[in-house]
Amino acid sequence: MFSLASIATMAACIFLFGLFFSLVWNFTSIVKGAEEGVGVTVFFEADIEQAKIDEIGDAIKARPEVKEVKFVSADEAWDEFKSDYFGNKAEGLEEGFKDDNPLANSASYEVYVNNIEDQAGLVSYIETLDGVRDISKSDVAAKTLSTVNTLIGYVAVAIILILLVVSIFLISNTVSIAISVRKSEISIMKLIGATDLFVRGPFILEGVIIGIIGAAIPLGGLFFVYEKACTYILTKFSVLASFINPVPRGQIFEILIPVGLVLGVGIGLVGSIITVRKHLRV
Amino acid sequence: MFSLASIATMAACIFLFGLFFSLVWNFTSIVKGAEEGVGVTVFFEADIEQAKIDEIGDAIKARPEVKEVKFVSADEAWDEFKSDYFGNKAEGLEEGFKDDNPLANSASYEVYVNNIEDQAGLVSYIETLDGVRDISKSDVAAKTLSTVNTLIGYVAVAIILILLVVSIFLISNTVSIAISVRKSEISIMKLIGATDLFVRGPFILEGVIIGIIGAAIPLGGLFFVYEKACTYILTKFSVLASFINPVPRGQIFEILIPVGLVLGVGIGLVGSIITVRKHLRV
Amino acid sequence: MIDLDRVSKAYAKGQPAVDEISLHVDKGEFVFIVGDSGSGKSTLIKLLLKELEPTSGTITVNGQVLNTMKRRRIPKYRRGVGIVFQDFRLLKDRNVYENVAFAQRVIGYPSRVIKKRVPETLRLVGLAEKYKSLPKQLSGGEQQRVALARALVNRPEILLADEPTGNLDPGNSYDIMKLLEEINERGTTVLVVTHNKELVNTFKKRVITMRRGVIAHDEEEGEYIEA
Amino acid sequence: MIDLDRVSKAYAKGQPAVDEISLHVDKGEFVFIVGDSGSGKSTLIKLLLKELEPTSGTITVNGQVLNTMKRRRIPKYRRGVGIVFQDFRLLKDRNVYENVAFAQRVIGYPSRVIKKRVPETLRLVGLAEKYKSLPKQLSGGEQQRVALARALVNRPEILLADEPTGNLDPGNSYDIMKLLEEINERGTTVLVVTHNKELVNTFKKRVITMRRGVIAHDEEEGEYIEA
Ligand SMILES: Nc1ncnc2c1ncn2[C@@H]1O[C@H](COP(=O)(O)OP(=O)(O)OP(=O)(O)O)[C@@H](O)[C@H]1O
Ligand SMILES: Nc1ncnc2c1ncn2[C@@H]1O[C@H](COP(=O)(O)OP(=O)(O)OP(=O)(O)O)[C@@H](O)[C@H]1O
Ligand SMILES: [Mg+2]
Ligand SMILES: [Mg+2]
Repeated sequence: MFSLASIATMAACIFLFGLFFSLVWNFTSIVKGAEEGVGVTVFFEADIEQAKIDEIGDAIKARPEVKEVKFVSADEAWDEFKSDYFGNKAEGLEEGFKDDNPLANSASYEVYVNNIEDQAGLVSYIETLDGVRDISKSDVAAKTLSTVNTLIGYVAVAIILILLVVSIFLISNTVSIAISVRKSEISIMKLIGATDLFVRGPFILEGVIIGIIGAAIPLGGLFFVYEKACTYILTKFSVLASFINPVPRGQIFEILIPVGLVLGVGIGLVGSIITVRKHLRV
Repeated sequence: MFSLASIATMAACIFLFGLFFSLVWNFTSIVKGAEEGVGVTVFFEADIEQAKIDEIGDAIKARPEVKEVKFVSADEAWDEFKSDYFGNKAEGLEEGFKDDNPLANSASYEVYVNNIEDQAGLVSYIETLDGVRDISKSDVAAKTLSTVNTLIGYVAVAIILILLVVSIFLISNTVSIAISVRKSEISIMKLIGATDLFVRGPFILEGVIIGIIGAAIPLGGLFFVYEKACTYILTKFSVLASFINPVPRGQIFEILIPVGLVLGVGIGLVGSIITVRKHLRV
Repeated sequence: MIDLDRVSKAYAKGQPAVDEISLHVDKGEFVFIVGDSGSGKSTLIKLLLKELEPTSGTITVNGQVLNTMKRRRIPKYRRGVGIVFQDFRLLKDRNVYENVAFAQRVIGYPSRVIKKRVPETLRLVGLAEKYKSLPKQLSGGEQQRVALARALVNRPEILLADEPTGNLDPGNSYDIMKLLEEINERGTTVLVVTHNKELVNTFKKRVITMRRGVIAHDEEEGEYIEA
Repeated sequence: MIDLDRVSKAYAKGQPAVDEISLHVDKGEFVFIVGDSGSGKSTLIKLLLKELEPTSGTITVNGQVLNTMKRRRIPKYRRGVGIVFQDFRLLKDRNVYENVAFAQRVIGYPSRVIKKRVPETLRLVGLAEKYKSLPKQLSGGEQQRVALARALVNRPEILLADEPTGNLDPGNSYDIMKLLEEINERGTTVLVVTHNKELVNTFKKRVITMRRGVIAHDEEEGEYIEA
């Protein structure tokens, strides 16, 4: 009865822990993805030759922090601008320009970095390159994203820590009630001549078993639900499919399962050792 | 000892509940804010008179779902475009256009709705207005945001519900251990001739007190920490100050405090009634 | 007062603990119940308190049939019965005074009465000074006397005492039995389960001897009969 | 074997439960300890088991001074002592067999020995058939006999029995006391706390009479002396 309660508490806590662990990880990965979409645009000096452009491209590609370099011709730039700015209702506007591309001089490289924090350094480097007229980067976007990223990191760590502390607190609370119920049993054993070790043994074993069962149930549950939930969200909210890319199950549970089990067993073990010790002084 | 454990469990659960309640609310409010920033742009027919433009503006403003209507002149449109698209490094580009604003024909209204879901309806209405050449709306942005909004709503409700269920489960678990420890006391009372009511009384009172204390502690704690946390985040991540606008403390706790107290007292009450009843059959 | 009609109680398959016992006790009687360990004496007492339900047979106390008594009428019935359990069953977290007072609070006596009756009764069993102690701070015999005080404090119509002197020295035992006799003389029907041969033989009351769940002997002014 | 030198035990301020007792018991002796309820008999037994620490004075058992005994040596010491508690203290969640076997497992007896010794001992106290019952399924006297079986199963050097027949009928009580005498004759030092005047007078052993924490009488082949 009391072990059951301990297992239930353990399971509930590890379930919450696992749930938020997966949520936070996915969330971080979405922000990370958004972050990678923010690049800088490199414009060239007027009347530059294609060879020179290629040379600049190669120099940029050689940098380790660069993830991707994309060449955008002047025509592409104009098309992109039109659809970005006027949606697909730009016909009226187009008449005003006809064969007169206002961005004629605006072929460019779009450069994406692996890590938004490296962007500033890369920009200073590109500025030194010959033939580069200008670099446009969305300072605000980059800075905002980098901040959001940090903030989410903080909040994530805070949530996980709070959940951890609360879980440990709740579980040891339950284990300690469960064992204090057996206080008189423990004292009888000791008075019959049992050593601390002999008394502690079964309780420790019980703690470990409670830990394993109490961790296995929620972890198993989450494991089976995770993929289902991802699929459900992606089909139900198909618009999001482009920028929500769920972290693969294997990747999350590779970490979550050992962490959960160690947590469960650790708390069960420490909880029972500490609480039994309290009652052993007979 | 056992009441203490119940209070602690109660406090821990209501703390988690309150924490996520505030987090989710703030999050929803941020998304809501972003959503409100997505508007539609209304372009006019060529050579339209200012009086006609004002008339259209009034017609749009008269709609109940409209939150804000902003007139953007052709010059403003061009300036905005430049800074949007090229950042503040647009000097080189400007030379190509000089006094030749490519958006000369593009004065417009930017219309913002209260509720992103009403946007489609509004667009159909505006299209019927005389003198409107075209309406550009960011379908993708609107749809994405609306979906994100729904998704977050779902996730928020799911999290709150899960926390609620887990809390109730954990607390009743603890209360039930605490009371079953007194099983023999209860049976003695009954054998001496105590009525169910007489036995139950003190336990119910205890349940209520556990509920009140167990709810008051975390709610009080969150109440004091909330403003501090908001200020901390806004100063530490000042870049975000523009689009993170924390929900005022009063607004959250107006709901959180009664809900928390009712939860605490309710669970304490129901928990003790149910568990005592189990042991009353003597 | 007390009527048992072919009452049996079997905890499990096989030999029942109480086996088709028929018994009549008049109002105001004093009855010793004796018998070997495990012969069903405590089971009988528990049946009379409606702590246990008989497997078969009818138990009538004070004109009320226990078998069919409504659940909500049980507390009222038990209040008219003073009981001393073989294992005392004191409330662990209340002191001596509160343990005895509890029996009165249950009935709803005003605290004025409680304040007078409880110390009075504690004095009767020789525990006036220990009123503040918790049960675990008492010796075995002291606990037993608290249990007795709790049974007596309400001046019940029926007193069921299961081995009330098992942990008491002969002097104390005699005093307690004398006390029970006095209470009996004031009108209370008393049933005492005991192993104390000397006391049974001294007091010369009705003696019911149980053996393996049945009544082997039932004698007025009887003696302790060994198996 | 057992030596007490001016041993006192006070639970609280005021009159100590055991008051400067000096006492010597030889190896192989059989001692009855009698006295009024609350006179300190159980406290004395608990001191000998090192369940309680004396407030002052020295207790020496088998050459070992209990006062200064290291914590980790206590289990070993207790294994040499068979104990029957006044309130039995059986393990609630284990059946009769396991309760008795527990005392052997503690010492690490091989299960071959346990399987032989436990039923043997249960037969000795007349509980061979009840080996599967849980304590709460036993009568008071049956529980007491389980407690006794647990104390005897290891054939201890010293047996401390606190009121081992309080819940037993005279016949059973006599048999149990006879059993203790036999065990004593095989070399075990036996201390029995009892209120059973008849048995004490029948067995004619050394009788220590306690009164309010002190030894009032200590006589070889003594009689039960009432206060
Ligand atoms: N809860 C129970 N479950 C199963 N068997 C029980 C239970 N309680 C008692 N018994 C059995 O019923 C029989 C009678 O028990 P009871 O307690 O009535 O005996 P008793 O006459 O009071 O004995 P004692 O003098 O030792 O107290 C015993 O053999 C006992 O083992
Ligand atoms: N844990 C305790 N705390 C305080 N006082 C105690 C405690 N245990 C016993 N006492 C007191 O010490 C005195 C001696 O108790 P003890 O149990 O030794 O008596 P005893 O001789 O065994 O009596 P009995 O025959 O009734 O079992 C009693 O007055 C008792 O109230
Ligand atoms: Mg009995
Ligand atoms: Mg005692």
